[in-house]
Amino acid sequence: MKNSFFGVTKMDRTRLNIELYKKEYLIRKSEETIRKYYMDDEMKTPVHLSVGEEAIVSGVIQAMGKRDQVFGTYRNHGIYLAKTGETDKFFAELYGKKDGMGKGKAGSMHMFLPEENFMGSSAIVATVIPVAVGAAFANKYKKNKNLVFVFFGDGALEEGVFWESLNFACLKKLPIVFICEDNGLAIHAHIKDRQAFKSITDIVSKFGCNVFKSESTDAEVIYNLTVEAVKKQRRVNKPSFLHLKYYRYLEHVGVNQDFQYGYRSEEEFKKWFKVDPLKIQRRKLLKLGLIEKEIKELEKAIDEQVEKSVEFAKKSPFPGEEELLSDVYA
Amino acid sequence: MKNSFFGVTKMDRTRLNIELYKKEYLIRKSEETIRKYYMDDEMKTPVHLSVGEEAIVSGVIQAMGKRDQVFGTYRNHGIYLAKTGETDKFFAELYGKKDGMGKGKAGSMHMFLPEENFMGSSAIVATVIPVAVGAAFANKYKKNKNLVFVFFGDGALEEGVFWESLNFACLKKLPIVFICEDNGLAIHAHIKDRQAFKSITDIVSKFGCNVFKSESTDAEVIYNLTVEAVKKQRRVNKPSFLHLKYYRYLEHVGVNQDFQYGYRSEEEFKKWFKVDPLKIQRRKLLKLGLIEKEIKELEKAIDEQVEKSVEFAKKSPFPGEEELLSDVYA
Amino acid sequence: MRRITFQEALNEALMQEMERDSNVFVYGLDVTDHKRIFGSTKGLVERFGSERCFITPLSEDAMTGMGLGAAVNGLRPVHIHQRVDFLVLAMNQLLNMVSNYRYLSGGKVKVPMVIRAVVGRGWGQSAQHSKSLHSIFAHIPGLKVVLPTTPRDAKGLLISSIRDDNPVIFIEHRWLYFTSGEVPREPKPTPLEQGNILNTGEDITVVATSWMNVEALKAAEVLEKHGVSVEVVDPRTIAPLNDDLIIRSVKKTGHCIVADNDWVHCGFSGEIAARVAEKCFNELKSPVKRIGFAHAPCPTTRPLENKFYPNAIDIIRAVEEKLKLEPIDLSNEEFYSWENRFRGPF
Amino acid sequence: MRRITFQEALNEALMQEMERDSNVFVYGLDVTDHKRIFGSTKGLVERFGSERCFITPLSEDAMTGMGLGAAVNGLRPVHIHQRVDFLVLAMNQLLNMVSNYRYLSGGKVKVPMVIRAVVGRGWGQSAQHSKSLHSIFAHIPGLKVVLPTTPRDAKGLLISSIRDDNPVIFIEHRWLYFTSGEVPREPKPTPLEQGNILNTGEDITVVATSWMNVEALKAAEVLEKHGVSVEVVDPRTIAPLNDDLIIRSVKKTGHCIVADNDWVHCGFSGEIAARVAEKCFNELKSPVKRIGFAHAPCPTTRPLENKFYPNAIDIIRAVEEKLKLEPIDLSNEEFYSWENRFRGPF
Ligand SMILES: Cc1ncc(C[n+]2csc(CCOP(=O)(O)OP(=O)(O)O)c2C)c(N)n1
Ligand SMILES: Cc1ncc(C[n+]2csc(CCOP(=O)(O)OP(=O)(O)O)c2C)c(N)n1
Ligand SMILES: [Mg+2]
Ligand SMILES: [Mg+2]
Repeated sequence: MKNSFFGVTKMDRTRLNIELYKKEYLIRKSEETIRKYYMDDEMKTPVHLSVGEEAIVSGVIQAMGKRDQVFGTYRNHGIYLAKTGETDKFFAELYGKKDGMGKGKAGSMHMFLPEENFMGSSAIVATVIPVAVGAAFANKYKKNKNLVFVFFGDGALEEGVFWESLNFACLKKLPIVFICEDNGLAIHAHIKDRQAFKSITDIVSKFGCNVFKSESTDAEVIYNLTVEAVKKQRRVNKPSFLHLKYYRYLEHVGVNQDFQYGYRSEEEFKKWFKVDPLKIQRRKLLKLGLIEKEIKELEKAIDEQVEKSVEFAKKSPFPGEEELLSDVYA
Repeated sequence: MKNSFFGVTKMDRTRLNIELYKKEYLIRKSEETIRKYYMDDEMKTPVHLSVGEEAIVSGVIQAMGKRDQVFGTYRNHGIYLAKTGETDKFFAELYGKKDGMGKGKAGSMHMFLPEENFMGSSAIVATVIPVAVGAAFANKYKKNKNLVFVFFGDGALEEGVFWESLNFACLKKLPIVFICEDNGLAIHAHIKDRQAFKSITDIVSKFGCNVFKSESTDAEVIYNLTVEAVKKQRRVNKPSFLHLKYYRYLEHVGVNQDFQYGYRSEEEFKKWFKVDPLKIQRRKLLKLGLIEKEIKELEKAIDEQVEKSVEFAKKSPFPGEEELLSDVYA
Repeated sequence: MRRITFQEALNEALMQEMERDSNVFVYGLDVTDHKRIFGSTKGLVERFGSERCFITPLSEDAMTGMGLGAAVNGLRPVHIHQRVDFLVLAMNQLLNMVSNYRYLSGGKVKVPMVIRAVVGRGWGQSAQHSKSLHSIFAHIPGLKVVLPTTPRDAKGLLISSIRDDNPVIFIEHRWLYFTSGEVPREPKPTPLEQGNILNTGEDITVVATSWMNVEALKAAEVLEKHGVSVEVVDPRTIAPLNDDLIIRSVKKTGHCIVADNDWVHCGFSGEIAARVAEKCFNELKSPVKRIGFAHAPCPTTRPLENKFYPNAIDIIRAVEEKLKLEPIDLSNEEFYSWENRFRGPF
Repeated sequence: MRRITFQEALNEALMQEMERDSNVFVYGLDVTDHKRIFGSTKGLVERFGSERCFITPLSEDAMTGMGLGAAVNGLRPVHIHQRVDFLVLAMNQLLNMVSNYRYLSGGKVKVPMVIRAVVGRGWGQSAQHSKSLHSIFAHIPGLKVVLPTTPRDAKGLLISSIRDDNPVIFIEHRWLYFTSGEVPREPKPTPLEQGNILNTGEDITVVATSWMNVEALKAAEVLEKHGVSVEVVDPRTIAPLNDDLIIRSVKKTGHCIVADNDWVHCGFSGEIAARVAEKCFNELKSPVKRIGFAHAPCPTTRPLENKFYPNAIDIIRAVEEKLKLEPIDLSNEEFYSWENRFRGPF
């Protein structure tokens, strides 16, 4: 018996939404865990948390093929967790340990895991965009059909290299999906004080990009949008640009709320929190027929994974001194 | 008796067109003079000639106020001549002499004359654009009403800094006029191999710029367009963007034609040469009632000015050795 | 005299210079937010309004060119960057435009602009927020490069830099922000292009830049107790470099260590070593020793970060080696570190 | 052995490497036009097609990042710039990304990319087309910096650079393009990180980079006639720098001149001077002398340009000074210059 939704069976849809919720929950849980332990001052690395953007990251990454590649910014925890599902290397890296995916050299801001096709993240705004374009170029060169997904913030739109990269990707019709995660802020600066244009998608479409936008915090909506984008991209052979809005719950860098500084209001947060990605997704699972206990169970599994990883990370040794000078050259 | 044309008397219009023709003729004559003497190998500086773009430069600059400022690229001879009207310092600079406006240090690619409000030119593509934006910022800061005009080629649109500058100028509503002189080429590379977008004005308008475009080689058309742009700019308090097409008659750098290399056809040149700016303008003067002799006279005056300047330049001494290390710091 | 912090000194310099000259304006990312560039831009927007103190889009390249254009048109921009690493986005403007604009005009225009950029160790900054590019800027004729160490110099050199008619790259170590010292209340410029002897000594010269002066002074303090007298020379302006004090000092002591807050290879420490080796050829009793960052990108994790950055102990050990002393027992010495005070922003 | 020009040698290296490995591709402004980067990319697009040899938009920054992404994904990009000055637009990618990408991945990715950039005097190039930024790149850990002098090295070092798994900045002096020499037909790599003695001598060592080796050889030839034997050492790879040959040579001769094709202050010449002064402390009979560009932006006009660039005569005079010789009468010597062969492009 089919209950069609975008031509998907209800079973499929339930499974999909479970997957999405697991991703979202893994992100939220991991970030909350960081918040919990951060003040111990053992994770000596500046963190830019993904709390609030779980729907975007989970939805987009769920739509990626296994061999598609992803690039991100310093706000990369969500990407890392959604793409790899693993937390041992993740926490070990935050603790600066040898078992981190960068042996402790990368820290929070430079996480990536090539073996899982997370190909890089950078803490200099917009710098990863042309690198992603180059990866897409290589995929096209090798005719391997893999797509590249690159995440960046609204601030990146102001850096010249964004425009250069967009132009080249469109000119060469590269297999790349640009994802602008727009939280309206660059650190504490509001978008209206930084950008003269109103609609980035209007502009980008004139470069020959397929454009899509959403303000949804429902991961399934983002997933479907991404699936649609990828389909269209494969059909018309043009890059895609996804403009997705969300609200950053916490301070730019660090683990705290920061409404007291007055550059934004708690009211706004409350409005967005009503449609918190995890709330929406959890409710949806119940609607789709899961019972509370089932959800609790999968949450518990993730809780346990994360707690175990923190233990693992804490126990992992620091990298040896020889690591300072290794990996500078191949 | 009034013969109105944009509300201008016929007298005014004749005077205007004489001025425009004088500018165009001064440019053409100067460039032809460079071509004539260049092989003597005394002007040891790479030249990017303005032959073909006379209508644009003359028309735009004719519309500038005396205290408005201008910036350009290495393809700056036209701007220099139209803005300053002088040729002594011009040729002296080309000959690398002390009496050049840069004492021979600037050469062809870096001519400027602050005392005549030509504020700079640069041989690195697009780099002068933000500088012009800064000059406009200063004018606004000082509330002096002066406008800044910045010329650049179609190639500049591909450099990130163009987009950054555009965004900032529009955001701050700066008193600046962007002029893209589009010859469809960057050295030997065709625009379609470099740019993914079809219409730059469509895009620029979305930044909140007033946009104007023309393919005319009639300096009067360009003049009127510029006047209109400036009026609108003063009224709505937004930057302007002029997209103006023309044909580069000669090789990118140097004094020769280069149709033999096959990257473009002589046919195209012939098409454009039918509407050569000087031909059009000269014909127009005759139509406006000037007689051949009058035109010849003003041409002769310019011919003499240029020949005298070449003599002056040749006689001018080279800068002294102490000049090498002077002006590095103020 | 009144004591204030380095951060307050910078703030006071900006305040007084903006007061004095309405052509001075301050801009850059974050200059008006609640953190105010570690407090150094505090009160400016309130006092002088948003036309003279404002944030910008994330466009370092264009914003640098913007400063150049404004300077050429008679203003005196002060552009601020939270990290010197962001200045590499503006390298084209700095190397191709700002540095030679005056020269190409045949001396007709002036380019009075200041670019303040923060450097220095934080707290797991990693490779993209840890560079010290002063030698790169110093390599380019036309740029001036200033690195203040003391609060007094933070104020005095910033004032001089703003009043100077040339482009000045003004590099501030974040750990120095917390240091305090005597600073005159009135706007008293410290002349550019003069070094400063931070500690007088007879046995060995340490030439240090920025934070490394603090490490050198600590080393001098420890060594003093063991009868070794260290002269610490802070060049302050490294381009154009006036090396008089350095040369005079090494001629006196016969030994020289350069402790630069940067990588060694092709850096400023090499310049000093080359000059000292040349100009003190007959006086030098041992080769010049260079101390700097490890030759690697800066790693995040603390144990490696600790190895990456040189400190007072490295200087002490180098002095011992030069003077052929027995290693001092340092177990009772307290070597401070302010890294924990930094957790961002970067 | 067959003699070909430097330019042909570069072209042959590209041709053979593209033939050998289909992951090698060549891109940049002007690489397919009729001038073909002074001939060095001749025949590539015809032989390998426009997917493996293509021009790009005027977007140096993005195009550098593009190369990094392609390299990380297994390709071997060769990116070409008509002038090294255009690379300052890509400084952010080079300093913040390319140089540390491997490090931050904990050694998991490789970054095999080559960036060829032309430097050197032309013909009234002026300030924006005359820089030599090798010391700046060399300062940054993670980048390799190679400056070939001979046609043999142009080929051999380019082959090695393409096969190397690290980012290599490959700097070519335009005047060298016309020089010719023996070059093996087969693709024989010249190992990176090894210097080369271009002339064996006993009395004094000249360490020179790029074109300055040609000037040094000319100086050696002239001095030879007057009984002075000059050893000319070409470091070839300046980062990472293997200074063995240099140190060995100076230990032998006791005198050292560095003739760098760049400004002096905080440049590569300082690095060599510092190392030589340190490692040959006991052998050095005179201070290391540094020769480089005048400390100014490069002016356009010929008389000043002639003063800006150092040449064989400067080296000869420096040698005379070091060895306390009477000035040689040079009026009968012919000092060549190829500047007239260059009128563009830049
Ligand atoms: C080139 C550059 N300039 C400035 C900074 C400092 N900085 C770090 S994050 C940030 C804001 C970026 O905003 P956005 O791109 O919207 O990303 P978000 O943090 O909102 O996810 C800034 C300005 C930087 N890292 N890189
Ligand atoms: C940043 C930079 N990249 C490359 C070059 C080399 N170059 C000089 S002129 C030119 C073409 C510019 O084309 P366009 O902007 O259309 O100006 P036009 O010459 O057509 O007037 C190029 C690529 C340069 N000068 N600067
Ligand atoms: Mg944002
Ligand atoms: Mg063009």
